[in-house]
Amino acid sequence: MTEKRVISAAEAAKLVKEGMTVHVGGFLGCGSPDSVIAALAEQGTTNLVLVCNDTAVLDQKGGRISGVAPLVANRQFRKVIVSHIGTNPETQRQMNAGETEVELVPQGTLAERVRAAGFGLGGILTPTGVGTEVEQGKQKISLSGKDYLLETALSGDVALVKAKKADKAGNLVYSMTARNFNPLMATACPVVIAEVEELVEIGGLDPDEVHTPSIFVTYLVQSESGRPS
Amino acid sequence: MTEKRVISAAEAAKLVKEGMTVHVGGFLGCGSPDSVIAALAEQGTTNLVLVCNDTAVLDQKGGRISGVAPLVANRQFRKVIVSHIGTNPETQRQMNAGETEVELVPQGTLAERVRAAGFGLGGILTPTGVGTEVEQGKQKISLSGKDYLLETALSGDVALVKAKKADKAGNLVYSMTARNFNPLMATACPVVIAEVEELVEIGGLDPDEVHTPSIFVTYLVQSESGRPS
Amino acid sequence: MIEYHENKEIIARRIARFFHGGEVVNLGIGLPTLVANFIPKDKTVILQSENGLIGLGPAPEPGKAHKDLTNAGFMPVTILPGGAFFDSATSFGIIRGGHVDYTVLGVLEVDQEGNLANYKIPGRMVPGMGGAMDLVAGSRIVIAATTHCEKSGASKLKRRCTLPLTAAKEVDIVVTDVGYFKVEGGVFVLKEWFEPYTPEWIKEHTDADIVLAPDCRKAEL
Amino acid sequence: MIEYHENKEIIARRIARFFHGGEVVNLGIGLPTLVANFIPKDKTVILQSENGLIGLGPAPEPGKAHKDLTNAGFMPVTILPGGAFFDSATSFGIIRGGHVDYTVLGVLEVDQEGNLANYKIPGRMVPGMGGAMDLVAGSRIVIAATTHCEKSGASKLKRRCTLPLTAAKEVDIVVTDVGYFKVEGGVFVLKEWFEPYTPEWIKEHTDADIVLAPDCRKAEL
Repeated sequence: MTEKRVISAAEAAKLVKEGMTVHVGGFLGCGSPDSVIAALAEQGTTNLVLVCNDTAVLDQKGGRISGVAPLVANRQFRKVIVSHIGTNPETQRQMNAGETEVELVPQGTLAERVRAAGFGLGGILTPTGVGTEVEQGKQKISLSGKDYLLETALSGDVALVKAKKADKAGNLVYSMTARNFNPLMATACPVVIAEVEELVEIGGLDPDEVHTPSIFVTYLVQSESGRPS
Repeated sequence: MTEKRVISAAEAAKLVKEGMTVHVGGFLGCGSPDSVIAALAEQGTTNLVLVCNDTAVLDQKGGRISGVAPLVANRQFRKVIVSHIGTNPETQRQMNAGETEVELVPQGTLAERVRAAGFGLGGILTPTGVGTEVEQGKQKISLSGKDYLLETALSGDVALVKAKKADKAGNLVYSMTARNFNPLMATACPVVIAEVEELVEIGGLDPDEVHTPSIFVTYLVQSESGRPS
Repeated sequence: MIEYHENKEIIARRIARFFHGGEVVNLGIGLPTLVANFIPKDKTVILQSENGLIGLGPAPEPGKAHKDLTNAGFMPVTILPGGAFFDSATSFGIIRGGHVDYTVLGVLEVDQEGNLANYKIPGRMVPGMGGAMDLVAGSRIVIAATTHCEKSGASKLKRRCTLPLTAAKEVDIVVTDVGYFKVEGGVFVLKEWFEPYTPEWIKEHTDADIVLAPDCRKAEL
Repeated sequence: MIEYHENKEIIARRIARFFHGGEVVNLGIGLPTLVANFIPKDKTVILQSENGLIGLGPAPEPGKAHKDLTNAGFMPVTILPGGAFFDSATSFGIIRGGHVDYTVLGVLEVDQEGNLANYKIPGRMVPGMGGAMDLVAGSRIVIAATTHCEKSGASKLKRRCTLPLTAAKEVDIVVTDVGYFKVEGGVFVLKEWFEPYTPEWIKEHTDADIVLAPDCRKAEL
């Protein structure tokens, strides 16, 4: 297998350019690619579209900030496509002020839309959201007497994911609930940057335990923040 | 976690009743639940519908038989829904003689249809089969100028799968290419029988390496044929 | 005259009684999380957490939290022996596919048709639905857990929800701090009342149609 | 006069030259499998097998076959260091999602519109499409690998396929034992011819429209 290039977090951030759609793994900050996010915040690129489970935690009083929240605080997103913004009041403020567009997507639908993009499907039919505001503007399809919404694939330009371990070929293994959306985001963009805590030689992973096969991964970044605790 | 009942292959076969739709893992016999299949062949239940990647290998001259082929030879299926019958000439003979109905489904579509059933989706949109006989009778949906076929979920009554290892809670770990359709079949039926080579105590598996979480599995069967080689 | 006092513990206590062992249950953030405290130790209820695990255990001992092991509320948790981790597509496949037996969720409004609103107050609070829409649409049995009345005294059980819905006609059971209701035939069927409340009090203080089940009874909690 | 002799090796040899290292390639059963033999050792081509692995290695040494490690043709194989296993949904997600750079497939008929027929001769041979329809619809570049003529002498390259299609307008490249063609603008564009054949011979013996590429040349193989 060919080795993937190992780049710095700053080099990774440079691959994210103004206007791009960025898929980011993590769930309220658990399993977020924090080093690359920090570099991207430093870089300050704006007008981005975020695809992520949530806008993470921004608690200015409590001094707690996680996941993509630094990028939200920086106003680097023109639009966020997420399932949840409740732990980041700044997102809601920007939404109400008309500064940032917020598209709320049910979490399971978001997962399937991202997977569909990565797996070459045009979309999926889900019962989730039928009879709610989520069905607005969507095609409703009835099968055997049950209604489903047609939810379309959601691809992006660059994916930022976080894994616990990688081999130099780019095979990824995630840790516990830090897995979440990471394997999905890793399929759905032409450029996939995987921040990892531990980098092992090719042959150092059991091929049965690989969660994301190497072909999905473009670059590897050694995590600065997320070394094993 | 609750322990799953460990039953014999013969008891497992008794759960398969005339007329049922049976999802069977395995790819040309690699990763097939051979002990349960042998018991089901012995039991002789007929009028079944098979959902499986293929009808496996039946080479009477060469004396080679694998996977679900014994059930085909026994004429236990009224219908088979598979991607391939080329290595089992008996299937083709039965089809031409009007004895068995054969529905051919592209392999990737079959995988997604089974997964959709297990994961509560009505179906998926795939580009596979557009412009071919496969599109007959199906809804075609155009998204951003590309055509997709709407392929519907494919559920069943009992799934027979094969894993290398299980813990007594029913968590499954597969081995190499014996994984194939097994994790998908295990999601799509209300009764899931997992034939395993090695059964360990609860706590004996790393929760990050589990391929099929225990909640999908109803019964465990100790494999007779497939002990570690 | 009976005065209403919010009592979240009684709600959690009653919901815990639905489980006999072996069920797969997802407990929402907030009030539903309390349910875990009242499941008897001898009953194995399997908790699923939508961020990607089954076999959710209690909070870790002080100092034992692991950054990679949290629940859907980003709180440190543990996993029990025999548990498993998976990605978000699998997690919601489990939920949407009917492999979760019970989901317990909080409520802004719930109505007698089984409609649930719990994710949005337009113009005031828009946290997003997170996994709630999938949980309500996908789980086999949906339990809405709620205090019976608002701080204002208004009933949270309605004839018809006015807030944006989380899901339509999916709620099976409502447990409040005054009683336990089944949603059936377009009404709330009172199955149990909790002291000091009475069926009469409940009818008076609920802005919806209440019918007493034939076997309606006072619950000992 | 040039007489046609089937030569599968030359087809495999030419296709192997498309790869410069790092490509992800799926080789179909039969003729395409031969391609692996001609990939230079210093070029790392990553082979995907649709039954669930990436990093396909050579056949195992005698006696070293493992029952759980086969290719899509049920033959024992090996996996290279850095390879990975996955289920069939992921395998076809990889294929359909465009993560496979090249797929090389056998042919019953291929036409100048890029249509491919390789899975069925109605009434005679109905093996099923297996993974072929997904591979042709999903891979970034589709190479049809075929002897140029039937045993009967008839051309396998057609104006219009008459057999049921595996996929419509997806074939990018056709390599036969007489030359290498691109499918472009509704014709076969001859890019290379293989000795002893000539462009004139190829035009005469192909039942389709052939156009010579501006840089059309004789290939040294």
